[in-house]
Amino acid sequence: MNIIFIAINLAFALIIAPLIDGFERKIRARLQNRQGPSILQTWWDLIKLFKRPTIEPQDSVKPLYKLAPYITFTSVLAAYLIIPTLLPASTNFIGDLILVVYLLGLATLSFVIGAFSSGNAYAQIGSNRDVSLFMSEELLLAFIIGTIAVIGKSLSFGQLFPLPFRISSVLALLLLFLVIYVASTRLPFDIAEAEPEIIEGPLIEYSGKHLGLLKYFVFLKRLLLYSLILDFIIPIQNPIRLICYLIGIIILSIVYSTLEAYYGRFRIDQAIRILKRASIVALIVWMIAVVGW
Amino acid sequence: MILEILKSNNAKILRHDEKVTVALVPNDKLRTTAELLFKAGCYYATGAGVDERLLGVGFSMYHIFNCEAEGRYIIIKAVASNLKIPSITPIISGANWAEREVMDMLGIFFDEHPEPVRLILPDDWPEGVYPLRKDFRYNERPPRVEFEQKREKKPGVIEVPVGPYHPALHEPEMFELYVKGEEIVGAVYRGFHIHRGMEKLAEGRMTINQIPFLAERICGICGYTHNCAYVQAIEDAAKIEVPERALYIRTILLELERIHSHMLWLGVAFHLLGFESGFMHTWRIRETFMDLAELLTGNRKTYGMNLIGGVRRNIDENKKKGLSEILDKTKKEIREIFDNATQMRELINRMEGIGVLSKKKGREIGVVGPTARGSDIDTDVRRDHPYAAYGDLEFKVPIYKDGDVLSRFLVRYEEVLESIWLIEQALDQLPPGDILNEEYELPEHTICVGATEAPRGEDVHFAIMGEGNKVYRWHPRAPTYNNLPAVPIMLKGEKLADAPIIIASIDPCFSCTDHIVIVDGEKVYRCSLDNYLGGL
Amino acid sequence: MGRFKLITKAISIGRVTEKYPFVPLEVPEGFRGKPVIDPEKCIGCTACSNACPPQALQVYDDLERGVRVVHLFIGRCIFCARCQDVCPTEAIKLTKEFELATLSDEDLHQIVELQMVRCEECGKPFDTFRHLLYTAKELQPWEREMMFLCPECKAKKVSEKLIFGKGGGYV
Amino acid sequence: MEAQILLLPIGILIIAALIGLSKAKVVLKIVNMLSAVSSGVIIYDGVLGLKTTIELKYNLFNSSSFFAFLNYLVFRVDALSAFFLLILGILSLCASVYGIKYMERYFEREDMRVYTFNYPLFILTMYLVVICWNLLWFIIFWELMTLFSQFLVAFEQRKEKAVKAAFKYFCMTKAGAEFIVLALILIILKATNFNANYSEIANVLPAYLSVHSTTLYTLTFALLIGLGVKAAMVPFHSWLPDAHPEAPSNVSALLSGIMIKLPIYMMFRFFLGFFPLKPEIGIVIAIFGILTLFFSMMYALLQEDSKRLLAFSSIDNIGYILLPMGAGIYFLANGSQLFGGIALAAALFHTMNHAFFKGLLFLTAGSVMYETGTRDLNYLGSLAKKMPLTAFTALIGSLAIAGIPPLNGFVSKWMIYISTLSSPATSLFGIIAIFISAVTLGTFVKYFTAIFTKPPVKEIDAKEVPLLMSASQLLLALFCIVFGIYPFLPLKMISQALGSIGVQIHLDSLVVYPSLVVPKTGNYSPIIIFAFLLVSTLIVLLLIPSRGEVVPTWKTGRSEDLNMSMPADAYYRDFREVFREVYTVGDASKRFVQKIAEMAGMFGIKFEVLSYDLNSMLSIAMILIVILVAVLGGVEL
Repeated sequence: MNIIFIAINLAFALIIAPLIDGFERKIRARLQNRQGPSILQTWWDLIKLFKRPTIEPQDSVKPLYKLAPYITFTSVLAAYLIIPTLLPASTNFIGDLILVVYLLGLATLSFVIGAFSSGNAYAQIGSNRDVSLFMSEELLLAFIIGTIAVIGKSLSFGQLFPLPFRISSVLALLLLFLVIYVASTRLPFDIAEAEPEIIEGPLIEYSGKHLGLLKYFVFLKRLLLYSLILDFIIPIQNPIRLICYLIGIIILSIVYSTLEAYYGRFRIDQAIRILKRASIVALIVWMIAVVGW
Repeated sequence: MILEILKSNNAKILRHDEKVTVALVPNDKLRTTAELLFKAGCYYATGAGVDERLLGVGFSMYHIFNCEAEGRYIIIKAVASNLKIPSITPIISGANWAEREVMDMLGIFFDEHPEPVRLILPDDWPEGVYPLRKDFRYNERPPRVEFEQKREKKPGVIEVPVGPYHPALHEPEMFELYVKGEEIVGAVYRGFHIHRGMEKLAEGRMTINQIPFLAERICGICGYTHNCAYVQAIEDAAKIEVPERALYIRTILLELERIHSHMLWLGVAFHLLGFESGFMHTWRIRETFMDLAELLTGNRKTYGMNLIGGVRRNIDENKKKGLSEILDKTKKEIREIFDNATQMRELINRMEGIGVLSKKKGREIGVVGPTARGSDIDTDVRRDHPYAAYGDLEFKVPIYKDGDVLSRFLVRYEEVLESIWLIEQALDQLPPGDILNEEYELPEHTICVGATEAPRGEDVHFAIMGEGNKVYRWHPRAPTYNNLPAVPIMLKGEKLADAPIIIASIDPCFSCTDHIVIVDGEKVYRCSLDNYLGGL
Repeated sequence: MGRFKLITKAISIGRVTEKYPFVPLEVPEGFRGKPVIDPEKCIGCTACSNACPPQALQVYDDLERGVRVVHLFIGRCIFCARCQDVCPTEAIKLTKEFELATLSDEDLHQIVELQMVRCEECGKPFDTFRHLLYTAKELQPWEREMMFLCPECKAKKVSEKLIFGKGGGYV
Repeated sequence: MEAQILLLPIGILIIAALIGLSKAKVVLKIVNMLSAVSSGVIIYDGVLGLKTTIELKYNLFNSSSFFAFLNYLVFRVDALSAFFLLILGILSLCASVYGIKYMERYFEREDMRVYTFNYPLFILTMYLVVICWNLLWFIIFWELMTLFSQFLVAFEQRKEKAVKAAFKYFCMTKAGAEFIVLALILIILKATNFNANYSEIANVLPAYLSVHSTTLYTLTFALLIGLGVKAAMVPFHSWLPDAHPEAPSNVSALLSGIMIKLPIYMMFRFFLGFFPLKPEIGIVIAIFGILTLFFSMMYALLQEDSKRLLAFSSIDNIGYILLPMGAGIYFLANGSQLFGGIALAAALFHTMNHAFFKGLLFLTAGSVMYETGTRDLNYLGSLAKKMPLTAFTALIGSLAIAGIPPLNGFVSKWMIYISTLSSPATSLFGIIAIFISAVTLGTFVKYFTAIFTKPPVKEIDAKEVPLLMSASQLLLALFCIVFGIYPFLPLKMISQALGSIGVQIHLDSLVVYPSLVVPKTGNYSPIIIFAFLLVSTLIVLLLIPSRGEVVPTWKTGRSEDLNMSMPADAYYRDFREVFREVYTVGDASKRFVQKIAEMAGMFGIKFEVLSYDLNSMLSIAMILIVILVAVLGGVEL
């Protein structure tokens, strides 16, 4: 039963993730007085990329450079085994919150190692920024995990979903909202892939299929994080969970794309500073949770 | 005052009227003259070399100074004695590029030039072939020569190439940033990748009334002011009475062009700061101005309105009405957008205190336009050398003290509003009458100069009339030519993330700068700016 | 705060871009588009080719076929409309057409061939028929009779008349 | 009779040391091989010890002299010792095999006898420390271990840095040892009247200490410092970053991999075996653990020397071991058997894991030195093309130490988080641990990319290292992978080991095949994750195969070759800039110590001199002991 559910969830994610991006592009176009591409456009882009051949730069370390996109892609897929997206699959035998976080860590790691292997200056600078951002966002995330663990007295999703309604849990979810925003590499936090100065940073040398995989990875990651925050809110045994979930996804993507359209890009140090301040807030939230509110 | 200086250096005054002074200075006095002029507050506008052998003089160098105090241009002529002229770069570093350009193009050599290396010609250009000499035909192509690249890696830093093909610069130019982590510890500019041979073309093939259309294509954004500058130069030489109405129409179009150029830049700035929606808003408004230009001239961008002695199209009443209506509407909208946008802290943080250019440095290099006004240099050709109808219109010149990107941003924003105000005035006071005066005859061998305030700064067009309806020499100088040397100074010590906005902050217009000569192949010798950087 | 003002503004304005390639684009009166020569009106006076800055308009005589070719190459045209200004018969006009992208080079060329008049004496073609007619109006009667002579022959004839003319000729 | 097997390694190693006294070139091979063999025997002992307890008793001299309490030399291997024996065996096996080839690079430069004599003795003393069952003998072996290891640190005698580092190391650990001596004296004086046998102590001490709490705290204090110095616990760590990089790489592997784990072993013996469980002690240890891992890793981020970076990360891992140990003690003291058990299991598991991947990483760093002769991360680059095997093993090591699933590092870290985050009191520790593991990831991205992937400043000529070296690397990498995917085996050993010091972890409840499940708290199935990653990657590779042609790297249209190599000090500059407070605190403490030294200098005591002057060091230590004994005697009277 669970296996089927998980399979369905995976399929759902693989199909829907690019569509969500298309939807967000449409919304951003509306907010910028543009026609905007059709919602399917992201899918067409991906298909086109998957048709294209790939290239390998001379200075690159071939095996790492070629393998990295695949690992990145599959590691985020693995996270879908654990987080219930569409159907409430009970995953209490595969993994828990920690594992999800570390799988995303694996994704980031292989991503940057692939970029470093490409031997391009821009890629190195970009992935350097990526890791700096990852570390500082991990600090905030660690505090949130701690808070959630204190509130839910557990780390496995069976016990965590949904989070009991408390001041601390609300605050924790708000902070999680921020972390997810940062982690989903959008403006103003897409510093690693900043187009004007370092030309898509880590992605610079990737092309064709590799590029397609990495783009696909970003979309999947975003959907995963959406589902994570939604699972904390929607009760898992809720009969109308499915509807709530879909509506939640739409709302989240509207909010996020609006923010994305109307923020200027931060400099890396500004972004890290913001995350640091946020984690000080998170410390306070943790204290509140420990107090028991 | 100026005359005293010239006289004291026993210069021979060739021409002296209310706008221009031309003087022949003996080579031994050249430096002192230049120094005195610079001390007297004239900054170095540009320099042009001329092959005057057909006039029986030989090679000569013209240094053009802009004396804002007296509102006149001072042209110092120096004749090369067996191809040698003392260099004035040691005194005025602004003359560096001009002299090297002449060195490449005419083979005049400057004694004691700090870095006598190629600036414009590529490495694969043969030695001893000087394209701007009169015995070099305009459609001639010399064979390529082989050369080896001479450069060594810089240890301890990443050498980040920005350009020739880089999304942040929309034209092929080359900045080389030396980056440590995120900090830029040094920068080098290499330029002159695009060469269109306009000067040669104009001298060689075109008649005097065709050149305006060529001049308009010097720049892809602010072509019309080049057009005006050229036309004014000729009119100044031939003492042509341009009808009032024509002057007003020119003013309107010039300001229209300034608005669309600045709006374009502001949009690009937003884009470089990652604020796409701001970009969209700005360009949405800009579009209305493009339509206005189309309405008035029949073309969105290259207006093609000027002839010697006036303009080609009139502004009738309903055009006038439509114009003023649209202006009222857009003025409010511009205010709204920018007042709101400047409330967004993260944008301001990205511009405040970034890419600072001090007043002193600025003067030395001779930066012009918003770049100068952003760092507290009070210069504006429209006010200092009134042309077109600016004499009888009133406007204010925005000046900011900080010299950072933000102040340049604000200068441009205020200038947009000023320009709208100027257009409104010009429309009310638009005098009746004729728009084109075609009764004139052209003098021969008159040295003349025309200047306009382009959106990016001062355009200077230097010309010598030739026989018939041809020019003997025509040397345009785009503002970016003076502003570019400032960029590496601004870049030093900043974060890599800020590099694009800093480079863009002078509103660089590279192809305007590289108009000089027909060249095959892209490879261009590095023109290092170490002497500006005080050594990387 | 300003951010939300901008958002509301954007929403209130709505879409401004057009589905361009699928809907036609309006251009105002006096738009300077693709120039077109009216073969009926053209008299081959070469005024346009003299004025044209980029030499997009070139006029040359094909002597053995006895035609004058007015050749317009739009690939070079800068749409300055000088030709339109100088044309005495308004034969060349700038249309509103601006979508000039094409796959075949021919679409960018317009060639007008005008029959030339052969000189009665030497039989060498020297001017287009239309141009002759156009200029004929201003000619004096004594010139009319030798208007079908090429300039050289004309000069010869005049000098002959001046020297051997009976009744003092035209002096 | 199988008990005699315990003596076999001793014999072999002593022989090896004696052979090592000769100058011949071949000696090096022999010594290393002998040590390898003995390591094999040690492994065998360990396996044996896990099955049954082995014991050997010797009655050295039947006299009731002052040496009476040195009388009984008892060797005994219970499950805990066996566990550490296994680690020691595997690691020293790899190190020795590796050393056969690796040490050749020192031939003409150094006097090899320093190595060939001390190396076996170093392994021997570690072995003895683990197996001996008598506190006094333990002290003796302990000191000998320090002695031999410091000779190995000072192996390159010509390098002044090495010698200084060795002295610093020796003197600090020596001073630390005095505290252990003090603890020992207290125990045998007060509790067990001159009986230093572990079993005896284990019987008597808890009861005694639960009454005399002052002694308990004194002992805890003494042992924390004494063992902490050796384990390089912040703030007593300053010797390690100097000492470990200077030693030959296979020795550094042993130093970091196992030697600094022996204090952990003793802590387990003392705090869990001999002492009554007190929550406050646990918390104190945990706090030390947090300090250790936080500061050391933040400093590891700065390093530009590969082995120094690894040294700092060793300290960090000590923190990762101390933290769950303390937490476990806390939980047990509060009667939470489940989490206590998991935490302690995590501590032991991480001890093992760290031994493997840190040993592995030091070996890879050694291989890089062997080929290129440098440890400078600024200079190195793109060696993965030249040395694929080394690169692969280094990658595995880096992933493992960054705690990436499905490798072994993740399992122990996961257990740490599960246990610490389970209660509010310790959850802050867990939070910081999570953050630091992210920083670890950053650090090892730096380590790996700087050496193996980023383009070098100028071409480095290197080739793959000889088979023996890469073989030992591969073995360790294999352990990292296997114990990651199948952690149930080590967990079984660990549960036995803990059982031998009276801590029960209910393995059957923890291991619900194929996953580790902590009821109502957390769960992790390494096998499923690994299988999924493997299978799905293969599927994607089949669906979207990548084959492309080679093109020049894109330099925005430039043809010249630019310096595209990121200098090591450029990594994470902004991160370090924003988190500058951490470093200001660290440096402030350093400056504080220097201030003290200066003030002491006013009274004529020169610490700089002192710390390199053995006699005065020892004398001062002795004086310290006497004073402390007197004081404590007074306390108790």
